[in-house]
Amino acid sequence: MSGDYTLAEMMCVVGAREFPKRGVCLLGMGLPVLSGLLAKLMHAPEIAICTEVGALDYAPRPDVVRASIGIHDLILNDGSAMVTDMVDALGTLLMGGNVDFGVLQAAQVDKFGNLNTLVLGDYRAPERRLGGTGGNTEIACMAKQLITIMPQERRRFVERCDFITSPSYIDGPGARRRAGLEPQGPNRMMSTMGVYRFDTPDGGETGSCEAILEAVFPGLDPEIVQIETGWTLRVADDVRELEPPTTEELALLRRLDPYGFYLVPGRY
Amino acid sequence: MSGDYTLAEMMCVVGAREFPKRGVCLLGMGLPVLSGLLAKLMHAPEIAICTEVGALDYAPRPDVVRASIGIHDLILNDGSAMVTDMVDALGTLLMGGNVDFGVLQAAQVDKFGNLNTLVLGDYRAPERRLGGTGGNTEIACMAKQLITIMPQERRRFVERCDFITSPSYIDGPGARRRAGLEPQGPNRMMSTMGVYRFDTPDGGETGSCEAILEAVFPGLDPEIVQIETGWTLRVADDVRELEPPTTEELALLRRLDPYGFYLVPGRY
Amino acid sequence: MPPRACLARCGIIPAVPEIKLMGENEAIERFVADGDSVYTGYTSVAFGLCRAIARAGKRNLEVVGGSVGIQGTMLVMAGCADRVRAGYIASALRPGAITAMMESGELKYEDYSNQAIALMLMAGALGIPFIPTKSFLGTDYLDPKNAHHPGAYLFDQKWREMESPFDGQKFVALPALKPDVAVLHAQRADKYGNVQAWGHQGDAKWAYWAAKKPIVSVEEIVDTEMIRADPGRTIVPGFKVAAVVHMPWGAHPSGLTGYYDFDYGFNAKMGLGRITRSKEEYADWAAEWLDPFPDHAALMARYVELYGQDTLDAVRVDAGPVTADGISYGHGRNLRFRMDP
Amino acid sequence: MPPRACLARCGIIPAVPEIKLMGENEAIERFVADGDSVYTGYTSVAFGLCRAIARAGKRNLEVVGGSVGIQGTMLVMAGCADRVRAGYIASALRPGAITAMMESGELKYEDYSNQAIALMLMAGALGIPFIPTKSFLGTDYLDPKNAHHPGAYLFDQKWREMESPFDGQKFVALPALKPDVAVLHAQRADKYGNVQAWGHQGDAKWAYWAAKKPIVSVEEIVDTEMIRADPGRTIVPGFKVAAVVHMPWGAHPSGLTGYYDFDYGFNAKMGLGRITRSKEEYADWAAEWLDPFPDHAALMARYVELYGQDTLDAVRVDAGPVTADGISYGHGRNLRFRMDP
Repeated sequence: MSGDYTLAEMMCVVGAREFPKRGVCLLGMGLPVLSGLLAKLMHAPEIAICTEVGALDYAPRPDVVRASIGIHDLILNDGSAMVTDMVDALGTLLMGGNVDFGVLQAAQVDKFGNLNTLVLGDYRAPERRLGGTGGNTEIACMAKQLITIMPQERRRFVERCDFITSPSYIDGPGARRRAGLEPQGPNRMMSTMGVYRFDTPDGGETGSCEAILEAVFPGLDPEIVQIETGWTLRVADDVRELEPPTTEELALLRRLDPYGFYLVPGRY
Repeated sequence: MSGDYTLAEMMCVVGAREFPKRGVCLLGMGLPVLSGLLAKLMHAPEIAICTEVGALDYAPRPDVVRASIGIHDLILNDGSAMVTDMVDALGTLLMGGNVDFGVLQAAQVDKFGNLNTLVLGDYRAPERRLGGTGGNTEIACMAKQLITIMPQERRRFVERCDFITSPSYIDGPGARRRAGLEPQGPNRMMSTMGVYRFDTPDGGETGSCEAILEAVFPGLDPEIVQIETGWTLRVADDVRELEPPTTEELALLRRLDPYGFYLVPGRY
Repeated sequence: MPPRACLARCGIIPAVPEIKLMGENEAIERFVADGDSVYTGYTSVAFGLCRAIARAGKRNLEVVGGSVGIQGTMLVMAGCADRVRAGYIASALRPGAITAMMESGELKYEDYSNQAIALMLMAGALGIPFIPTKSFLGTDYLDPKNAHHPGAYLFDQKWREMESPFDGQKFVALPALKPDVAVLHAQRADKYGNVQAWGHQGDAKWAYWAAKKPIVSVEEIVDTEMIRADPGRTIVPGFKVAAVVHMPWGAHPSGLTGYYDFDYGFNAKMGLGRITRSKEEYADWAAEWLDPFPDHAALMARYVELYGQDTLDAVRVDAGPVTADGISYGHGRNLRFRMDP
Repeated sequence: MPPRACLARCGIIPAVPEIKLMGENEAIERFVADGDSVYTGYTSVAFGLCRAIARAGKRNLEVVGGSVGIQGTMLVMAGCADRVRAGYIASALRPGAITAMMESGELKYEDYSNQAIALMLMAGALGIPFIPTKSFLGTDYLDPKNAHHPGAYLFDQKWREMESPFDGQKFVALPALKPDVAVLHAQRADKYGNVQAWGHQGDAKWAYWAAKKPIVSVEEIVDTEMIRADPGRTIVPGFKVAAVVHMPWGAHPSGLTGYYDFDYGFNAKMGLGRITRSKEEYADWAAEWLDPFPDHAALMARYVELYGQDTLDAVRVDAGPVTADGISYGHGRNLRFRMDP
């Protein structure tokens, strides 16, 4: 246990704990990098961390001074097993079927787990333009599992993304296959309120494919989570309460983000 | 002048002399390697010699012990400006439009300069199977100019190749474009009897596109060349006689082939 | 790092001997034309060359790249570029002049993804008309109603949904992309333009080859012997390069593997954020950090004048925690065709 | 070559820690199944691994590769392989058992070109259904009557002529190729299977990634620190590799950049030509140079016994005429977000 921590810190810690314990992962921009490094250093040393810019199987030294800032940080060249380019990282690696899970953040997510990184409002008359999808689209289309880490706010957790840049279960069962994509899962989502799984036993072929709240932050009532969710939230019968960050988790997390690049006070 | 030399030696020397003096070239297997290195070391130091296996801009040292044996000789890694792979050498380089001329040898050539490296007789009932095209097809399809170096014998110089593996002007004017290929030329051919150009002013768009004998080996009557040609040979009005190899050319050529790998006594 | 003695001793025959080395302003003047499409990326950041383009006052450029860094959007703010073809525009992450121009239709744009641009550059480099991918399947990018948007300029030449002739698999055909120009920054080159680069490359490798006129700034100009002693590090041969420019700190305030890190401190001080926040702030920034300098060296001199050499040296990689060992490309000299028992 | 002190000092967290290092016979037994397609090429020649396949008596294999060296046709002569998909078959250059088997239909084959196979492997590695090319346009390969020939087994899955959806350009669609197995030989790896290779690679790079089970023999097993000190030399990461085998001289009598040259003298002595000249000569050759040896080391020991260590050492690359300098992948340690004036 830990004393004071922010919800964003808790989210990163939970994300790290819930990482698969093995496999090849591609970390997208933003919080996935921070959470992924915490996972690698504490909970899941056997994962192979890769980035789309070309660092494959990045192994930070125990005395690593900080998490990489952005996916193109030069620090990623130091200690990786292979350093190459994007056609390899998102091509031979991801498109070739070698990525066990992708970890992404976005501006919006919907109840089927789809992401939006491009535009708020109608694409043809945008309310607000965003940076763009980067490698998000490929990772969502082609990683075997998709893990999402993003702050929970009602404007971000929407019934249907304004624009799906990065498909998870699209509009429900069978949609991935109809679109020409492979099944995917089990997918997970970590927010600043809890942890979600998706209601499908077979990667989107059957089941409702909707997000199900399976765990909440310490002391949080699922009804509060509903307030920050833009669709009628499904809650697992056996919804559990998450353990708060340990002192060790928090210390390492803060050491990895010494400049508050990821966890800007007050942003989330 | 030089005393004794074989026709194959003369062919390599002529080939080297007739090389373009600048540009990026891809050397195919066999005599093109030997002739190309002689050109690089004596007549055309500014050409950039590349091979399909991945050596780009190979610059042999003046004290080079021998020509590379095969296109995959490790000696090519030593002194090249870039060493990479086939997708680069035949892809980004050749397919990307960066090869000024390719230099090839084959089992058969026909009057339009097409080559055959695959099979003698009908492909469906082969009289004799050969090794295969290797990179020959790509070089013929996509190099801006094509230079052919091969011994002249009636069974090799045929009206129409038994099987076109490597297209030059295919079946005459306009054929390259109809097939989906770019125009190509001016193409040249060196044999153990003389030097040929092709009757087209614009890379195969117009003209007859047939081979024209423009120079013969010392003392050789064009009528003799006809005997070793399987089609009715066209001879330039101003057909010239080639100079025999110089002592220096012959000495270097022989130094490059110390084991008689290329110029096996009695083979040609 | 001197070339190895053995190579210097042997000497080599010069290769394609055209000297590609020239000054940054000459390179931009000769090889960038109004209306060109110009690749600039997120790695191999050629900040100095982009400043030279801005100074030269080129017009109607298209900026292309998987992720376009702030050096690319600087070209928009400078009035040089009016179109962006990218997967990610760093400057559009937060509201500002760039997002406003995109929303209003003042800036034309076509959205792809990082890998889409990388694959399109690869197709361009390979001389093939298009390349298939599963990117964009299941997304709203392919919704036909989105083909006409405020920034559109490619329409039906942007991509096509198709099926594989072999097994009916759905895929998206992405057209080949061949930028007129690519501006890139790398570790070293010889004067003939043989460029060596290391560290993750993003989509840069294919941009070197896809572009008609690659312009490359490098930290060091080295003897061709050094290049040829380790040809596996070469990312593009000189005959493919339009110009090579000797420009120490040419990526700065971005970083370069093995030479210097991102200069975050200077970023903040110089106010890179000002470039795209508003047109007014851009004008202030340009008056301070672009217009006064005839070349990149003058800008770096100003940095040292303001903040001191020590401040600059602090982002330099010295011995570095990781140094790669040398390897041998050698071959023996005594090949035998026969063998006595 | 010891790992650099700095890296050893810092230490790193082990990556995917599965040990991929095993003996050649175990690797073949575990990862090559009857009926598999097996890539073997013309560079990165895994002669030792191919011998291990022959010894293991695998059956109904398909040999694939741009150019297939004699180690591939050895698998045909050994009765292991009954199909060849290639651009060039070295052993068919001159008449012999291989050409006779092709002419008679005993050996199935599909003719491509070197680059076609390289592109097909690339498409396989990239997970795309096919790749377009202009190869074969204007040739007799595409003549429909040639689709049915004595060796045919791919028919309409071999290739397709198509037109680009963007501009109507003609091209040939080549289907993705994903061999079950690739056997390759390289310079070094760590025990986790992170493989480093240098020198021209032919189509090997894409075979590492296209194959479901790459099996790699290497001259040296080195500490993972050495690999990670120069990750730009890595050609495939360990998590993609099925097995790595420590096999000095594993390419012999073929060569390996920086280690040893083609052993032409031994080629002649060992009579590699006998392998494909006739079935009888193959049997003699196998009795002499394949069957007696439980592994590659035993064969090399026999070489030394017959011809002496000096003879073997004579093809070794010593200092080599060319040695590449080390470079730095380092980064600084003092990144600052703020900068005092």
